[in-house]
Amino acid sequence: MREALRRVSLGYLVLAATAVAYLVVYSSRLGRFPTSFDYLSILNTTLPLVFVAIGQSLVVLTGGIDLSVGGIVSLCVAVTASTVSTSALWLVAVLALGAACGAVNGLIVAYGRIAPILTTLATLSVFTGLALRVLPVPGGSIPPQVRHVLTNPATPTGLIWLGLAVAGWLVLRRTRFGMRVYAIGSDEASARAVGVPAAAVKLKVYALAGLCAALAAVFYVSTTTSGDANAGAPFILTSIASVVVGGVAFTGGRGSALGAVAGAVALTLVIDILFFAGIDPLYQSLFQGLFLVVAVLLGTVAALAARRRRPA
Amino acid sequence: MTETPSIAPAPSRSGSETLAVRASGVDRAFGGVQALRDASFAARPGEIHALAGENGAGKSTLIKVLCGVIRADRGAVEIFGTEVTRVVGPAARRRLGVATAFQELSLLPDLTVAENLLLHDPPRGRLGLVRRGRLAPVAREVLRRYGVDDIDPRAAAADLSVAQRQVVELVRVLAGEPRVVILDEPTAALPDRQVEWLARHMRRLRDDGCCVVFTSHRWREIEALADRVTVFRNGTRVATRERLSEAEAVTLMSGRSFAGAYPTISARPTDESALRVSNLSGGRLRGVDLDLRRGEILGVGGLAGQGQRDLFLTLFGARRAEGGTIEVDGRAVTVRSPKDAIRAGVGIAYVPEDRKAEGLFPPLSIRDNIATATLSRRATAGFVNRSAERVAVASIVDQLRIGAGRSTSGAADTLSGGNQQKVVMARWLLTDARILLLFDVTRGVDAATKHDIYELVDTLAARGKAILYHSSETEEIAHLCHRVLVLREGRVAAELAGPVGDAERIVAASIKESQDA
Amino acid sequence: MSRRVLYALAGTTAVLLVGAILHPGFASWSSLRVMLVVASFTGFVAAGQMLVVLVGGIDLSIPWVLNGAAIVLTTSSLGQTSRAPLAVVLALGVGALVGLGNGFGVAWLGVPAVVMTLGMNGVMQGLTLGLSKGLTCASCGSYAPSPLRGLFSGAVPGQLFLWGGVALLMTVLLTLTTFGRRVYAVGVNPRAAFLSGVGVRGVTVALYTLSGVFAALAGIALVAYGGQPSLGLGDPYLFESIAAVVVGGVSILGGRGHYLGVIAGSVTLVAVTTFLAAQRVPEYGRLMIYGLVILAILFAYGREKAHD
Amino acid sequence: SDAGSPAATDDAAGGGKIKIALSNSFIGNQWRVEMENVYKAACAMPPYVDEVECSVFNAGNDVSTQSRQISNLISQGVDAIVVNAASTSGLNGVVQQACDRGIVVVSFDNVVDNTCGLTVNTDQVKFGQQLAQFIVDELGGQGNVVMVTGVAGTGADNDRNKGAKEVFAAHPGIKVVATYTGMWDSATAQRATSGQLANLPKVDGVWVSGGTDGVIKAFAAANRPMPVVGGEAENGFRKYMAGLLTPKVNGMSIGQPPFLSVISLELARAVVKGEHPKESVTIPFPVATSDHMVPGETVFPDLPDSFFADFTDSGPNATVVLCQEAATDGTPCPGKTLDVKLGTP
Ligand SMILES: Nc1ncnc2c1ncn2[C@@H]1O[C@H](COP(=O)(O)OP(=O)(O)OP(=O)(O)O)[C@@H](O)[C@H]1O
Ligand SMILES: Nc1ncnc2c1ncn2[C@@H]1O[C@H](COP(=O)(O)OP(=O)(O)OP(=O)(O)O)[C@@H](O)[C@H]1O
Ligand SMILES: O[C@@H]1[C@@H](O)[C@H](O)OC[C@H]1O
Ligand SMILES: [Mg+2]
Ligand SMILES: [Mg+2]
Repeated sequence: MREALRRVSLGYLVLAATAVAYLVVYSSRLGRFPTSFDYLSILNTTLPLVFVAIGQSLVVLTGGIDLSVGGIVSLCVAVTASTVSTSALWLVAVLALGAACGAVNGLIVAYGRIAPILTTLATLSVFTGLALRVLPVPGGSIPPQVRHVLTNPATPTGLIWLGLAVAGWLVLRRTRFGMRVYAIGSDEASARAVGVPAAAVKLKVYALAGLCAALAAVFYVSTTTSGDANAGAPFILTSIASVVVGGVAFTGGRGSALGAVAGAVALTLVIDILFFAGIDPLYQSLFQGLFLVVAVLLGTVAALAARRRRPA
Repeated sequence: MTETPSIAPAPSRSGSETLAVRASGVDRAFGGVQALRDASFAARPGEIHALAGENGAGKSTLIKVLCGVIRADRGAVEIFGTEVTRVVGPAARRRLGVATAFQELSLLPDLTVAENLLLHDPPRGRLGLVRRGRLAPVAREVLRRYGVDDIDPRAAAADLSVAQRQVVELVRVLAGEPRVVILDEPTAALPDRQVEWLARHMRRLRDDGCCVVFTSHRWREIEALADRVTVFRNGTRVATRERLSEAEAVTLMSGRSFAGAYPTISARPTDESALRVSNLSGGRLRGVDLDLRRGEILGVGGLAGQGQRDLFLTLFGARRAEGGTIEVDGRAVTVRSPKDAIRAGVGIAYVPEDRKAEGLFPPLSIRDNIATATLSRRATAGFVNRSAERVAVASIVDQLRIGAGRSTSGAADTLSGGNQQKVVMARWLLTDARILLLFDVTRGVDAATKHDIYELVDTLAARGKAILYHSSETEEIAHLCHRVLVLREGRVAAELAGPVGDAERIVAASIKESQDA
Repeated sequence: MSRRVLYALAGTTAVLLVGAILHPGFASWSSLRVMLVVASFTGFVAAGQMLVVLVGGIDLSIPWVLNGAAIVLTTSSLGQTSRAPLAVVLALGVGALVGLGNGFGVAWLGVPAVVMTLGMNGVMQGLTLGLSKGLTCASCGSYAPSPLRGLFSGAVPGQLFLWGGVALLMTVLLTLTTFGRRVYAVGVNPRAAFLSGVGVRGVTVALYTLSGVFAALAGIALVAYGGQPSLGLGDPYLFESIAAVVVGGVSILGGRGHYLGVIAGSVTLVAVTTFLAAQRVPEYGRLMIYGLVILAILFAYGREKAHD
Repeated sequence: SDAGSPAATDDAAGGGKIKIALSNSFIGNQWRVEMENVYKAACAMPPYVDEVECSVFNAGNDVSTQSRQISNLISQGVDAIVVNAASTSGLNGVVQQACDRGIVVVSFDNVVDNTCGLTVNTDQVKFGQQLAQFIVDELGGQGNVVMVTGVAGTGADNDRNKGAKEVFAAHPGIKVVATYTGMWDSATAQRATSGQLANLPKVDGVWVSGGTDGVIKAFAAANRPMPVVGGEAENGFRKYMAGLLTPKVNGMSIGQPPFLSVISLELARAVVKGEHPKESVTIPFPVATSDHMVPGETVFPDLPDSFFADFTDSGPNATVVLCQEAATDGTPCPGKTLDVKLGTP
């Protein structure tokens, strides 16, 4: 657990470092500090990724991976944008849809015993197909009232949602379910043997990941004001990257969703740093790739050092 | 350690008609392997019931069926009269008061000791949320109740020693106030001191009316603890007795009989030094000197965790030495990796105790498993010479009597634990190494196989091999070794001339403060 | 031959049969030939993917290694026959180098494969775009060198022979050599393999290197096929290679699988896509059915051992 | 100046220059390369070299990246942003914020839905219609047609497909036997076509949104009779039309001009300077047919096949005239002052 703490704090460290770099580059470039506009727009554009990353981190904590988040986001974006209604019930329906998609993954992984990466590779295709069916051509809209509540570009309502997401995780972590998530990720066979209902827990985890993807979709539509059936695709790899930068171990059992949130924000900041640093945009992915590897390398080195200190 | 040849009297409470666990007519097959065949078993509340049998007799399989990890193909299982044959999942059994410690440890490595102990019933506050701050204090209290307060409840399970892990695992099982406790080879990884500790708690549970079922390959423990013994052979129960002598038991289990538990060692050490180590350090080692001669069986004893494992791994190149020198046949060598150690010029082999983690390739064939360390010896330009391989493997399989005539192209994970251990042994014998590092190789091995291994060790030594031998059963070291080095805090604290014969002497040397070699 | 390979082959046969019944001419040679050629690209990439999957790894850098190699090929050959050999060697070299980097990161630095190769994909994308300034080929004529173009003509195109060669190589390497034995040992239990004297790191590095080479080979073949590279050329091959590997019966957990199965997997995937297109199933339906077919195949033989 | 790096000079040196940034969604094909090249070339030529401080950004076809880049441009205080969008809808939010801050937003080629900005484009629906109509006419209203579409989800793709489908639907004798995407890329289009072809009946006409030369090569490789082709302005396609490559193809080629970026630059500049009203611009698209092939003007025998042949307008009423180097290398045309005619609104 101490090591887990160290790993998580590494996610925060990466965030802190990128934040400082952002401030330095920004202010030396523009001769002033970022304004509320910058903070708000960072917040609002990152929110969707933050949510997907939280869901992804839950799955990774159990030792799995969810490639289908891209498809679920696309589907929920399509549904959100093509339904015009301001009733809260409609939003709830979208969230339920996301959770249902996730539950399908969970059923196949937990009860069908098909490896997560394969299951979600297949369902990614299915969900994306559904999204295209719902919204063949980009468009649709979101009622301004809804937008106002979710990602008002003028006031930091986004902060409230971010706060709720963090609080949600903290509560989850303090449930028996939360402990079981870690138990399964640590060693599924053992967890099963000591009586952890692994299948049921995994089902819930995938459903939660679907729910998070749906939340992301709603925020996505809210920031872009309309929908696109391909909207989810970029989230697959970026959510994995966030989780990784956030210090969640790919073998499961170690890390935290908060780390993933930090990772998501850090990744967004990297885009901004490169922008203001005047890096040729053609080279951008080079630096993003390096950032990923270096961040994780630091984590590995820290873990290695920790293991050195540990008696054999 | 009692020497009484008979089993303790049956519990007085046996008047009650209810059985705690009952299995009847159970069949269970894995692929083509019939692990249980019309097996039956029953244990009462308030008794300690031992399950004995050779490797592969079906003990673990029966236990898994009893506690719901796997389902029986046929037959019935009852817990306190409730039929649970079709109910799968340890979770459901837990609700009936059944707690199990499996042969393969099942602690969750990334969780803390506290989380492991309190996984099912963590301290909770308002709203039913887990009070994470209370986890460690509550766990500490539990550990204290079982007299093991030297274990830090905040440590990750992965950071504990094997013995500590086994202890935590047992505490987890015992502390749940179960009505039935099932322990599959609980003492295999425990040092003697903790065996005593466990025995105490098993008896206490029994006296509280709990039903305790356990398996062991150490007859001494069965004798000392069990109220009744059930013997399994080939997946079937052959007897349940209150009294059973070791000789009788061995005959029941294997159909063979032995003159004694330990063979007389016929090998004689030569004067030729095979392996000379001076001032070796690294990990827990703080400057170890030793001189192992050809034909010698040199025991390494001491309390658990005094650097024995590090010594073996370092000599084998699997762990980096921080200082000191190693000479093989009088020539200084550097062993940076197992590959270096195996190399013909060096010729060191290491047989690990933990076959699951360090030895076996479960889904690969028995042949592949055995051939792995010597691949390039039977290859031309990188291509495996298959017929040579078959021949080599066949002879070693015969020699060690592995798998009762099963085809060597079958997967290794279909073998029983003891046979798996032999597969790993076979791999190393095939290297024809002149120095064998045997690290607790009889752990979890049945009496007959153990006997085979002892004889094998003797034969190898007689053929001029130099053998460094460690066992968690001190008695083994006392009987088999020409000389015994006792490690304490990473140093050789004592050297005893062998055969020591009496394990107590080694134990004494392990604890004594000022005795130098 | 392992059971999973047989299943994979049966799967391919089934798809082709269904196709031939519902769509006459689907299994004709002319149609098969095209499917095989298209499948061969996946087959190349999947060969590399399979190797790393065998040791429990994954290679997410395939898209831009492939793309980078394709661009190196075009820019260094300039469409001239005389420069073709050099260009091919350079392109394969780039693949090997990047793979080596992946392997080094995974085996020596202990970076998880997902991260290392994902990062490497970004690095390659940035380098490719940046160094070529976005130009797929600044000053070259339009063609891939003509000997390469020749790979795709003839009743049985040379490309298929090349694929056959790759298949032979993979099979021999994995089943007959000590290297192959070590690969499976590492895939099943790296610690035990290490203690058995297997150079685990060396093997791992070798496998990632090979994966890079195979991705580059696919890039070369694609340039030869289309006559020119394009940016994003490799994008479809990431998930496709993973799908081909598992549809081919390779265990994603490592240690089990044969290349013959992967060939079957590649052909199955292409046959499904082609069939759906031939039936004029709309895009959304194609995506959904493709996913469902993969699921069905996984249910048939891609399940993990029961927990009991 | 290196147009590839943003804000090449800082405020002090930039003096009175206005800042205009190009935000491009992706640089995945030759057209985009040329489009950026001519933009960079224009920025290095008078009058822009003296008046405008240019910068260029690519977003890797990722909407959120493009959105972040535009946000940062807003922070940076640019005067105008020229956009080729990754999604017609995905940038609406951030474009609105730019408009709210008085920044001139001009989207071109793949335009943005949000009406607060201006657009520069050819009539994309008509683009699709006209190619389709050509095919229908050549086939006498009878035959099997294949549609090869562009990058899904973008404005240009939607509109062109819409136009084409209308026309084909209006002619009952025309049967669309296959529709698939060629991603506006020759290599991709060729691979996709090869894959489909074996299972297609006789194909009489092909409608291509981009990557036309690839489609033709696939037909040639499969030894299929060459259909009538309506496609984009790839040099390779033109070579077939001109008979420089065999078989000679009967076709119509409509080019989406890469210099839309330059026109957008001019519109942005003029609006910022108050020289032009805030109004969108539609320009005619250049059309070429097989009987009208002029080497050096509509077809370039020495340039690659994927090169877009209509990098410049021509004729007396040309909107803008650019040289070949501008398109291939992004270097300014020697000794020239650019004159972009926005037309009289
Ligand atoms: N998962 C499995 N797959 C195939 N065969 C198995 C499996 N588990 C056990 N077996 C086989 O079933 C038989 C009984 O094994 P079991 O583990 O019950 O023996 P055991 O009595 O516990 O032996 P040991 O004393 O070595 O632990 C053996 O032949 C073993 O090879
Ligand atoms: N960087 C590399 N690139 C390609 N192949 C490699 C690389 N490193 C190792 N190999 C190959 O991987 C295999 C295993 O490597 P390893 O170092 O374990 O061989 P080895 O154990 O020395 O072989 P042997 O037992 O025959 O001496 C060898 O076949 C070797 O040729
Ligand atoms: O308009 C299209 C453009 O967006 C694309 O990049 O290349 C082909 C053109 O037809
Ligand atoms: Mg057992
Ligand atoms: Mg060697």
